[in-house]
Amino acid sequence: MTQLSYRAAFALIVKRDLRIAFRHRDDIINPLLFFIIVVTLFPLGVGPESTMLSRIAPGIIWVAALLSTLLSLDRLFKSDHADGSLEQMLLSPHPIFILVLAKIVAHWLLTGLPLILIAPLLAVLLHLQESSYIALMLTLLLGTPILSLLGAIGVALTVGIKKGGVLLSLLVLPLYIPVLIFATSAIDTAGMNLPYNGQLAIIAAIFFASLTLAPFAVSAALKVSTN
Amino acid sequence: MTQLSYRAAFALIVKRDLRIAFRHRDDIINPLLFFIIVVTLFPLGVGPESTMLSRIAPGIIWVAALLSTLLSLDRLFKSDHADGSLEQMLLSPHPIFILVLAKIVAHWLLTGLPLILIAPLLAVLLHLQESSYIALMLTLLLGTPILSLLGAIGVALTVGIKKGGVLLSLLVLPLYIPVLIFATSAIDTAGMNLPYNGQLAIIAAIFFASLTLAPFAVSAALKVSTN
Amino acid sequence: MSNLNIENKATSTNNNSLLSAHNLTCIREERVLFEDLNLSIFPGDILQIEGPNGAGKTSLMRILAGLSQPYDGDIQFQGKSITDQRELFHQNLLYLGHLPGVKDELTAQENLAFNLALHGLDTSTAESTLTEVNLLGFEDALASHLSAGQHRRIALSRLWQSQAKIWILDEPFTAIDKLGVEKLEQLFLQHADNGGCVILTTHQDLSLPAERVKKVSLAYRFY
Amino acid sequence: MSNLNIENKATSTNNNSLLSAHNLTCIREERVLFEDLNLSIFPGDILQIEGPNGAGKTSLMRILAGLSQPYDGDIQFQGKSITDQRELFHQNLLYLGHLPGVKDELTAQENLAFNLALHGLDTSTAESTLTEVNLLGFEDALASHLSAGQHRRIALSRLWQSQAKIWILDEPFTAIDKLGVEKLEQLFLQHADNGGCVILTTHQDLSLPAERVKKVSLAYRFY
Amino acid sequence: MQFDSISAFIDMGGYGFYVWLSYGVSIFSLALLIFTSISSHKKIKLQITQRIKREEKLRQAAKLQQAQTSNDNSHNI
Amino acid sequence: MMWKWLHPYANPETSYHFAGKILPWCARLAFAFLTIGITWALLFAPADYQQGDTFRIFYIHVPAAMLSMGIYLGMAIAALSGLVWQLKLADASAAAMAPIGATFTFIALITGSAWGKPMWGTWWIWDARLTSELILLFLYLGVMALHNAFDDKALAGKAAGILALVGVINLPIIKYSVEWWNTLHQGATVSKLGQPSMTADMFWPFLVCFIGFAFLVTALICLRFRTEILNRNSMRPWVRELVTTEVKTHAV
Ligand code: HEM
Ligand SMILES: Nc1ncnc2c1ncn2[C@@H]1O[C@H](COP(=O)(O)OP(=O)(O)OP(=O)(O)O)[C@@H](O)[C@H]1O
Ligand SMILES: Nc1ncnc2c1ncn2[C@@H]1O[C@H](COP(=O)(O)OP(=O)(O)OP(=O)(O)O)[C@@H](O)[C@H]1O
Ligand SMILES: [Mg+2]
Ligand SMILES: [Mg+2]
Repeated sequence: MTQLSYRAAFALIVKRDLRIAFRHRDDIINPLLFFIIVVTLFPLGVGPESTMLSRIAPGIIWVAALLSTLLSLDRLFKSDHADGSLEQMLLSPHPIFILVLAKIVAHWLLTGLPLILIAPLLAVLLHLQESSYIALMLTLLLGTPILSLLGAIGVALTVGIKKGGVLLSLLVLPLYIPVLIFATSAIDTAGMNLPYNGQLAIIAAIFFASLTLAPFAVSAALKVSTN
Repeated sequence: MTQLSYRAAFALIVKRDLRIAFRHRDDIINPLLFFIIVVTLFPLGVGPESTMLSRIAPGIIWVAALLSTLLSLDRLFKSDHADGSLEQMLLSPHPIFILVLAKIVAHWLLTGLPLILIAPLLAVLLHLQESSYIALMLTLLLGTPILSLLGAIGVALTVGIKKGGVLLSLLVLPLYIPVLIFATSAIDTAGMNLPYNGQLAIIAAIFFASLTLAPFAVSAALKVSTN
Repeated sequence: MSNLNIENKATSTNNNSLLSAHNLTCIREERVLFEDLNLSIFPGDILQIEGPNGAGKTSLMRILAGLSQPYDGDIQFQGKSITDQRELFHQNLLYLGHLPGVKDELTAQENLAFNLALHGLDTSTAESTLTEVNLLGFEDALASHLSAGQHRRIALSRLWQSQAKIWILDEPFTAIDKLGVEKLEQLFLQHADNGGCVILTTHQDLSLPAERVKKVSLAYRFY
Repeated sequence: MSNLNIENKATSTNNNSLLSAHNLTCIREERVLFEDLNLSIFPGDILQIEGPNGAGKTSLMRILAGLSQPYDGDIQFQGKSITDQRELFHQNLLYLGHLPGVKDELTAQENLAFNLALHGLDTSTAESTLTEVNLLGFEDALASHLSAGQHRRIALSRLWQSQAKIWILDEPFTAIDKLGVEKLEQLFLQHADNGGCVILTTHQDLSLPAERVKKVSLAYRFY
Repeated sequence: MQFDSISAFIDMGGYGFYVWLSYGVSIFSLALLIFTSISSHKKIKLQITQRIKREEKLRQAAKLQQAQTSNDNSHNI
Repeated sequence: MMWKWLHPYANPETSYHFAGKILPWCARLAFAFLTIGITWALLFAPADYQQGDTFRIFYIHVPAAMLSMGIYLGMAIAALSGLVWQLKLADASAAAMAPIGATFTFIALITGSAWGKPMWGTWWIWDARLTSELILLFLYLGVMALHNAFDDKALAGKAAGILALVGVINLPIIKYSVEWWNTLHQGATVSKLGQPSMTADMFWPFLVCFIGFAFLVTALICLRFRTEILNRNSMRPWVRELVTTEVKTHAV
């Protein structure tokens, strides 16, 4: 029996998760469509004036991104738990945090990345200021991985609980608040043509902190949930 | 064997669903908390100025209500399908639309009603105009049952599909748009101290239409989904 | 039809059959599971549907219960198509599938009582019925806290109270221990003797007298 | 300890045991399922854990596999606690529980290949292995389109390729037809003969030679 | 003493509603917390006594059952 | 070292009885301090020269706000020791603290907005301190919901402990972010109501109230801690004995 290297085990799991998602292609398209629909609900709800829309555009886009990530979090561990594959992965001869990190990366590739690609389009719909576009993209690029990482902790904690759906949001959304605040503040600042490196640096710091800490929290949580 | 009357069968199912929800009391509290948290995300995203918040308050409250109903829809048939109880109910000697209506009523009691009760508090947080409060309550009272009724159709269609989570939102959110538009327009109109009977009448019409038609659509959809 | 071996074939004019299937065809994923299947079940019958994994036993049972539509063919209850008399048929039917239909959030007793009430039966005997399936002491335990076999026992407990004539049971012995299997077999016999009928699948051997058990075997068809 | 009947008790100094449990206690919902259980499994053993529904078989197996923590006690693999050598232990362990761990979205072959790759095994033989479990012709069928038994066969197919010494199988015969059960039993025997060990639960009788099968019976404890 | 009369005390210099709302809500929620804490303490004790009683019942039932099965076995043998 | 000191109290039975012993004393002290403090605050403390009698809200609001944060810190420390040193009792005390902390957060929020309406003319503004207090309430509710969601209390303790720790890392970030976010959009609201220089006749009733609330919190923690211990050890002989003897003495 040859022992798989960490890299190979990581790649194996990422590939598997991507394949499962591509099998039901809806899985990738749907969070994206949810994102789009939520964003379009706002002009319908608050009225179509473009100055106001452009004022609230960063907030709306980011809130929609939070919610759409939240809804897609279930995919991370829930179905693997329901059919017993999670158990099998925990029993595999690899450090758990490798598996966890691989699943989080796959999740981000499937939900965070498409979101970033579609965001400029929605920014147009909401009349976002032109100077804010780059800030929007940068905050999304740094921020959405944080959403996947922190979300994974929530899912891991609730995976053994039936109907954890809304409980999950209760656990995860408060953790997302700093990202929301710094990201929208960066976009607003960019809209005023001011430098927003400060906010970006903080988001980057949060990103690295959660990248190093979240996998361990998730591993611990998974062990508890599957006990 | 005595045949249960329609009333008794209806009451039996409503009682069962309420009992299941009360067993995990969180099931009632959590959608409510989700509603509150989503509403608080917006000020964090768009900034704290009270004039702007009060402008967009009706839209935010209604969008949050849509989303929180949406997340709780899973409870309607999904878990019953997963453990086989839905099958057993379809095999019971009662007209299916009675069972369906009972489940929808229970769902509204558990999610729509608490939402209406907490809404004034959130309106305070968002500085909603004082003259809009009654309109907010009336639109919620007429509108949330529509959300449960239309949502049930979506759930029934997706109940057999694994991971229908986001697909469900795609099916259901477009159906919710008319309610959103007329409700926010009613609240806005009330904020300008103008009469808003027109919008209310339309919402009431939608309510009665969906009350009579949705149970049949749901019954048909369930039969297809469990085939 | 080469692979079908139906021992109690009946003409469709035979009206004292409880349940009969006429020219059933089932196609799944472009594979024909069975074709032109005819089948009649009479009061007192215990019918075991046999066949290897994937032969189509579950598919057949679901069609018989009216849960799935066959590709072709028709199911009759007491000589009339079940689609024309859904409620009457369901009053006379008890179906248990691979999924037990037990709610994890309710206690054993509440689960049973709900099932009984849904079929208009007396719920006051729920507690004593649970004793029959060896769940004494677990009446108030949430179903989610029970073991695999205890979970299924909750679903099976309905059988002791059922007034339905037709029982359709898909692998009822899954996860049930030996004593439990024995008790269930006795119950089937008793039900048949009282004029009911039982249709079941199982991969275990039944210990019932061979002359009481009729068999239909579905062979595995490769095309 | 009154209700435990352990035939191959071993002192904890005996180090050639593959897997041993020391003073295990398991408490679920305030009910003591077993207490101070000691157990050693040696290469060549086939150990059947018996007991009625709810006795605690699944709980014991999960503790042995390291999936649950016991209330008290300790599990050792080759004389060292499994928590200190998790990865080595998992290289030597194959556990199949009530849930088969088969992804509905993947085909039979992809499922098997992933499982093999995860344990560092050669995936090129996946197709021929599926033939062993009678899934010839279903390699490319999505698992969701298979019957209950075929679904479980995908999970079981790993056994044919496994290089793990310790097999822990919780009701492996669920939904498997008779021919399949026979084949599995032969495989267990072969695995034991090659120096492995098998721990399993089942409510069916094994048709293996009685002298080869060791038994532990868990009685049902009421308090 | 800062207040001349009871009505002045209740009026709180025109801010009565806010002050009493604060004190009222605080006292109410603390009372609720104390009440639920005490009642859940009592409830858990009650549950344990009930469980002890039920176990006693089960133990007797088990004994009965054992007696019966041993009878059956002796018949078989 | 800490081990040695902790050892006798790491036994559930000892801690149960220890908590039972200090509970009545804390309760009595809390009652005494609170009656004196609240009477003092309502009747004898002077009205603020600017804020008038609304200042009497101060005597509840500030202790509640301080305790809401202090309890969260205590809960996080307990959760950490529960996770790292596998102290089952630490989990139990963390579980005991969550609802108490949530109640005090709620009180701080309500009294704060009841103070805000006359002072700022609005029940709520999205000010840094207010917002972070609201998020603190969400964190508490999340921990409580997680505790309730698990049937097995030992597992619940671990899961909620992980969440409490993640929350405590998050809390300073939230506070900081909210402050920044607020100042970017508008001037700091809080500085406008900068703390009035407190005179002695305002400070002493405040201190008495604060000590009273602190004792009340201790008493409540003891009470809930005992419940949690019973809940986690209900199959232990000592619990059975304790409960049956108590029932007998009640019957007599
Ligand atoms: C919902 C509204 C409010 C909330 C959530 C809130 C929350 C808080 C918090 C978290 C603290 C911090 C305690 C500490 O640093 O240890 C605090 C302290 C304080 N609050 Fe409020 N507050 C609110 C409204 C008000 C209002 C309207 C006033 C007065 C006009 C006020 C006056 C004070 C004072 C004087 C302190 C003590 C400051 C110190 O010593 O650091 N608060 N409040
Ligand atoms: N998730 C759970 N929470 C609480 N208690 C549980 C849980 N699962 C099982 N139990 C308890 O543990 C006991 C033993 O369960 P276990 O699953 O180990 O039984 P088993 O011997 O495998 O039975 P079966 O033959 O039915 O599979 C059950 O009677 C039940 O009371
Ligand atoms: N949901 C489905 N979608 C498509 N095909 C299916 C589905 N379920 C079953 N099939 C196909 O139908 C065949 C028969 O399935 P069925 O469940 O009826 O078998 P079975 O006889 O009950 O087997 P088992 O003994 O394993 O339960 C399977 O081989 C499979 O190919
Ligand atoms: Mg089947
Ligand atoms: Mg089991």
